Amino acid sequence: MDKKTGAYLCQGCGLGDALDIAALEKVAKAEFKLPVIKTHACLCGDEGVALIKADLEAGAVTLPVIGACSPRVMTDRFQFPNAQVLRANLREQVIWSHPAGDEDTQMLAEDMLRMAFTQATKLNAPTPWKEGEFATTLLVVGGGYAGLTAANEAVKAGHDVLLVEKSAQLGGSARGWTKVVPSDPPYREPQDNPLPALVAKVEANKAIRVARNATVTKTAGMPGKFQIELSDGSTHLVGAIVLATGSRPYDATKLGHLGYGASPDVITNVELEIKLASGKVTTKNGQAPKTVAFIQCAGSRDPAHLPYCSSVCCSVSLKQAIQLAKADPQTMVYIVYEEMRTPGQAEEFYRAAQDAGVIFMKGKANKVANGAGLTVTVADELLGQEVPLGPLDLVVLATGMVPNSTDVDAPAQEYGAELLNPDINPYPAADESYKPAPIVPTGGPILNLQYRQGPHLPMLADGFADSHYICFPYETRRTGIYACGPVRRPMDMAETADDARGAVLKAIQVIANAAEGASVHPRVGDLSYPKIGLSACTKCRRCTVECPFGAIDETEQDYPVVNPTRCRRCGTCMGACPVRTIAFDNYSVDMLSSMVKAVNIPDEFDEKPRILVIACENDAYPALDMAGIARHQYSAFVRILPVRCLGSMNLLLINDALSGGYDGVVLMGCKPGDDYQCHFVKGSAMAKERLSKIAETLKSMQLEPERVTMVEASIADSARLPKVIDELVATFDTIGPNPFKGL
Amino acid sequence: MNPKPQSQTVLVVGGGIGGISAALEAAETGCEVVLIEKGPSLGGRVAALNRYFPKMCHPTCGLEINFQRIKRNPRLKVFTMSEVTAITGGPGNFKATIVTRPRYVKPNCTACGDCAKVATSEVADAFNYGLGTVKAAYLPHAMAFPMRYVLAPEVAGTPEGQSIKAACKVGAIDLDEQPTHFDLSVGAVIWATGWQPYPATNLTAYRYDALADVITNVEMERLAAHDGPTKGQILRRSDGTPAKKVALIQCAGSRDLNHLPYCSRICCLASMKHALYVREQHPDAQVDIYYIDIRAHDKLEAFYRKLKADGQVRWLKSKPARIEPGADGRPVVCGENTLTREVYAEPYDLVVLATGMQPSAKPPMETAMDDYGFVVGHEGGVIGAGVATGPLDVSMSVQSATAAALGAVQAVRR
Amino acid sequence: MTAPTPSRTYDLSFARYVYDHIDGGQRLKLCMQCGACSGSCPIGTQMDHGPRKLFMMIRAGMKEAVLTSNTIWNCVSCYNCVVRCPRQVPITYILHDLSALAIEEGYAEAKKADNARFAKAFWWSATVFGRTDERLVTARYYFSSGLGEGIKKGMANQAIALAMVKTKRMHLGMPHKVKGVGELKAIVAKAAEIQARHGKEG
Amino acid sequence: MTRTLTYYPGCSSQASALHLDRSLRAILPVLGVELRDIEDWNCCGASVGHIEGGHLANAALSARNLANARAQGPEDVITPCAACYLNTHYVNESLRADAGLKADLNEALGAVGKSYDGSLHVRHVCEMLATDVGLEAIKAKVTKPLAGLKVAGYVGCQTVRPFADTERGNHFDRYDDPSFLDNFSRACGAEAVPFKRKTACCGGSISVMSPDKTLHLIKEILEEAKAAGADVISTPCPLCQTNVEMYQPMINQKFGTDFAIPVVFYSQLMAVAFGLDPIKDAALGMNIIKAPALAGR
Repeated sequence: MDKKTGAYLCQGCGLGDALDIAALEKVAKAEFKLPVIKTHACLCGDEGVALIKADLEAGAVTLPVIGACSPRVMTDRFQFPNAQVLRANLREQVIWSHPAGDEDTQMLAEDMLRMAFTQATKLNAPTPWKEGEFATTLLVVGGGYAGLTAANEAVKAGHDVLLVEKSAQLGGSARGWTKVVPSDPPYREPQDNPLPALVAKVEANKAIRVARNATVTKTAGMPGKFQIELSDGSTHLVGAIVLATGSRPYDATKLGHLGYGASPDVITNVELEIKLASGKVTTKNGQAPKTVAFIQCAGSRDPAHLPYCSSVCCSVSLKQAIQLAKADPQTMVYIVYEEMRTPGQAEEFYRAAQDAGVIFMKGKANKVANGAGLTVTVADELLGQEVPLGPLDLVVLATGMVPNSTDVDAPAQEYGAELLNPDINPYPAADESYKPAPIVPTGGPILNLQYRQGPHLPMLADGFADSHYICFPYETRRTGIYACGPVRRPMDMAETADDARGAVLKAIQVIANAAEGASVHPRVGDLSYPKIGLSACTKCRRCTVECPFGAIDETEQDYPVVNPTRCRRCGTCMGACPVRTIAFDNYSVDMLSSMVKAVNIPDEFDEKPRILVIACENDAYPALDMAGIARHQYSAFVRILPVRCLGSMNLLLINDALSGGYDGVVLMGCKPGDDYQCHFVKGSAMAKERLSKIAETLKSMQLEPERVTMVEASIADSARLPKVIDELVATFDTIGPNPFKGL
Repeated sequence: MNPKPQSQTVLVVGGGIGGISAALEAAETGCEVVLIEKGPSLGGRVAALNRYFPKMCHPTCGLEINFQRIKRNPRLKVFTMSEVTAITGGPGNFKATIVTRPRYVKPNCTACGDCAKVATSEVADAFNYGLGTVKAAYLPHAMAFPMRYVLAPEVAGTPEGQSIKAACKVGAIDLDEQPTHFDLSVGAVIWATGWQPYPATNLTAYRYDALADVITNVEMERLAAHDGPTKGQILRRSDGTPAKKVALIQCAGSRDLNHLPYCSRICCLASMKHALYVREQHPDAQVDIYYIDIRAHDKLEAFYRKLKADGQVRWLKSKPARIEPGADGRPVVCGENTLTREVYAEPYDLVVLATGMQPSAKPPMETAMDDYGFVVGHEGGVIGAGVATGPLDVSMSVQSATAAALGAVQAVRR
Repeated sequence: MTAPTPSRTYDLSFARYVYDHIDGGQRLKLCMQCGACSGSCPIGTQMDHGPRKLFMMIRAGMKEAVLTSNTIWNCVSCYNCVVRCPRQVPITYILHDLSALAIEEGYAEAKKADNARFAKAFWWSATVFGRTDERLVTARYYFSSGLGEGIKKGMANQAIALAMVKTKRMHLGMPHKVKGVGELKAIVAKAAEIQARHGKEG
Repeated sequence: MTRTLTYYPGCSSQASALHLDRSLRAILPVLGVELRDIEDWNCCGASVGHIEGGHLANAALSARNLANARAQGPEDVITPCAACYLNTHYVNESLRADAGLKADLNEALGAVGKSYDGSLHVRHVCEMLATDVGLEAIKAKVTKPLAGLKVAGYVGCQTVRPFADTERGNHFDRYDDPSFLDNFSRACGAEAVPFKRKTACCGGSISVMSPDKTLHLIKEILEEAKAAGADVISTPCPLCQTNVEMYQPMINQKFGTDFAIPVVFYSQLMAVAFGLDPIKDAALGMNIIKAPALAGR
């Protein structure tokens, strides 16, 4: 059925009074010759909606273009079964931001419609990618508490599981522990280790296939179609992957300054856990220790070792101290700490340890000496003096945790651009006292991803495979692969169990969406995906390198190949392509460029400059909407073009704008670099990068570089952006009109 | 083997970041979801936050994305102004009774604002924790979802109500709206009712009610917000002058057997964020942070280091004993610095009490809870999510909510 | 028995004695050193350590320093600290009992303390007459630090004494006495004996 | 309706706080409360008894009072003195909570054939007035409203802080900002001026033994009362009344101030408001600093 675009112009919310609607109709009729053009006093009302519905059902219209309020509102009202809808934002971004009945306001409204009508001509309904079979099995890597929980929970949700454990038996770090930190009220007593029961459950479950002494040697494919090869040679097809490789204790041999190695009676909290499990804690002379000191932050929160806080050490020491104190009330147990970290209900556990008679000393343990018994020299901040604590029978170092985001036993490999975020350094340059060396994980990749962008799952600067987003903790730069447990963030067992459930949910979610050819977060349900016209492709590799999610691989002939279910539909590839040969059914450089060109450019004598604002639709665009809601006014010379992400901004768009006579181009996007806020990881960073290269082009066009600029915009800038826009308009005015006008 | 569930629908109670996340994750995994929110718009506590630690990004950014996800998802239905008054049954087969309070504004509201133009009386601005007032016909805030006005009950039956009704060109005002009840049959219930700030008035020694320049951490968020009562300027409540010497008092209620026995987890980091707000506004500003233990877990330690590098931020290991009005009316913080043994009495322009979180609602059915009122476990009952299960930061709340979504999926799928 | 004297810092024998023998001592374990007590004390500035640090010193086994500290003698019994303590430690009672312990262990500083001398005079009146005779107690206290000191103090407070007499608020002549003084003495003696017995039991 | 309660006057009632005792014995019958003194009551040990006597011997003092009170009947024991209240209440409650202590004290009492079962409830006169009698009943008895009299309600620290590890171990009014005293003033028709140092400390017995350490505390209390424009300071506590009143000349001398603020008991205010005899019943003659604003009515 051929496309029939209809124009529906609303007169409500003051649109009828502020704008010359008849003139708007004329644009639709005279310039675009639309078959159906209708106006209504309140389009979003039942009557207005019915009007559009009727035309759709009668087949008079296939694609309604609604000139009314922002596409961010009334979405439910303007939703029609299997019909796409386009919106021209005449309310928030025209009459609420510009004077009513004004010539420039009217011109803006007309251009808004021109852009929308033009977009309509380029818009095609996306056909989802659903080639071949989609797998529903989950691969869980790591047979510790996180992995076991994940496997068990996935089965409860109706999915089969392939559980891969590197060692000979299941259980991981917590195997053999008798008691763990309490997670149940009243949070005062160490609890029984839930692990044994869980291991039994998993081993008994037919839906879980366990591969012991196994590692993943190859991970190819994409969500719904991951091809897995294990070290035992077996191959498997899985839909999604949960990475639950946990953590390992920080290497205590690096803690010589705390006496490790000086005496067998200086041990780590992990070594003490083993002694506790054996039911008999003794020192080298076979006696039960009468005096024990725990040293907190052994390695953690130390720039020379681990810059971060390992989170669980305080609670673990409390648990071990309580166990020792309960075993023999005469034992003198000390915990040397700098900050006691028992967040939430765990505060009760702190009190329980105090009740048990454990003594807490705030201060740094400066050295551990081994003479007649051990002596820990503590800079006791509360007594205000240096205290020699001793003689001690046992010193326990609360060593922190290191994430198993790599396989320490595997040979190191070229990491790939995405392994670390070299641009992200959470530690302030100003702090001379605290300069941690960047953590470069040793060992090789765990999943051995057969991706153009390298074999690793990307991780943060501290080595944890965590999300960089606060509101989206399971965000990942490798679609379909979700980390959980201590490999993601230092966490205790209770939180790990919760985290494993969360990761499983995301895994079964991506499986469901992949099978539908639909995108996952943040453009959930988007059925479009990038198609590459190889005939025009120059094999420049920009798309394969710049994709924030590593969705595009390369063939032997170096042609790009898209893995659709890895794709998150940001369009960064399309923005990167120098020959605009990458396009989505409903989003392309051609479409954006045509919309840019659709705007009427008055000649220079009219003194009506035109400025193109390319705005990120996640932050800048809503901010401009809110400026309208607050009735902040700004120049009516701007023409706002929303994009999925600034990453999809192709330089050719800027060329087209300038050669088309725009006097200036402004990019509005999210904060790049440290604490980047781009929801496609590096879209705005890429845009910035590309912009740095445009000076040349401009020179060749004899244009001033100031005509193109980038503005960092957050969603909270509704008051600021109008000012910024007016300032820029003034600047462009001083530069003077674009010589290409009217050519 | 459990009996087949009678309903595949998931009910999520609470429209804050926890509830929104749980509802979306379940809906995007294929479940029919009903999301119930007590207030007029979604977003809960985070909508009223200025920025998030440690990235200092704006919560509305994530909310915008979540709202887009909701708008796109036909499986997710949202009911605002609504509360769950009763729940019976068990997993696979719950019955829930929901009451919707009148909003006096129908769904055909276009948010044009004509009603607010004619409204004459003002009511306390709930979104700004009562720091200001709004017209009796108001939009909860600029980012409100749904983007729909509310009429204050106070004016519903008055002549003013009539004139407001008359001003609405689309006839969206219904002054006769009554509370409505409806029952839902659902397969799983996710309880994500979140938290409320511990009442600072209970901390009598800190004189919150008597001293204008003693405020709470949630109020600080509004003072710093661009759309707050002071347009983002951190000003003294007493005389509207900029606050350049600020005290941030930790554990105002938390870790205190006389108030909240548990640690509220987020206050230390929220206060560091507040220190940044102040420091960004005035290069000469001085911020003092009073604490017992600084609790910056995992990578958040980096945020702590960032603040430590600022010489204008002082760290005092001390739980202030009391706050007294100074001769010049400024609040004077009194206590003992436990590291120097000095007994201090320090005057400030502004004192911010880091009041903790307490659970805001109890499920209307037999539910396993701890002594503090947090939901624990979910065998056979509602599934706790977010801060309803304990004091959590935003990331951990979403993590907990995603886990809860799996619980719901399991319940309706089996 | 007397409280053990630790040989080294953070030997817990003294702390444990305090936990077990001091009124409210068990609760002392919960102190998290927040400083709310020392900050609440009306005359905290006049204390050498203040309750918060004193409690840390107890843990550190600094018996001598604790029992010779003026902190235990300067408590005005206002309970501000107890009201504010986030761990509900009965600080006032603990300080009271520590001062009693200091006397019991015969510390010279303890004997010299105003409070101790006042208490001596007070206890004398309370047990000899069964009632507090303010005039006699004050007089005895004044002179407990020697004749000269007593006269000086007396003079300093002459005006006050006069005013009290004028308003009939100073009882002159024979002190009020309970009828059953003998019985009271017997009860108090028995109690002291029981306390001593507990001391031995440890 | 009249109720009879067991009364523990405390040692100060026979000297420094004679006027508290006298005015109470005048107003309580008017409010329908008959007092029966504890037979042959003795000193409670105040805030220093434990020092010389030791913990248990000091507690034994209260134990004897309680034993005598119980022998008289099961009625609640009320006392007007903060120290008597804290000690007697604390011993009573500790003994109820701690079987060991109960045994010890009964062993001590046993030496003279006495015993105490812990069945009594020890309360402060003010608690009884505020909760049992009630403000309405007090208002009802006012014949000479203290109109125009500005009263600073100085509660003192101990009266609202009867700590003990039992359900009764809590306070009958707010720790930091109690309201009962201002309510009493208002009930009498007087104006309760805003007064922040309601529960500030007067130095207690330290003020008696070494005023040099604590005079500044009393000064702060007086300063604020003055700033608040109070005609009189009202207090329920014998030691507070004495310290804040008798040290004013010494304070003026030391700090060059000129305080002369009358310090009276709430019971004296009530006596006047009830139209009783200012001298015989209200015992206003016993205040060192006279209160014409009160006596002149």
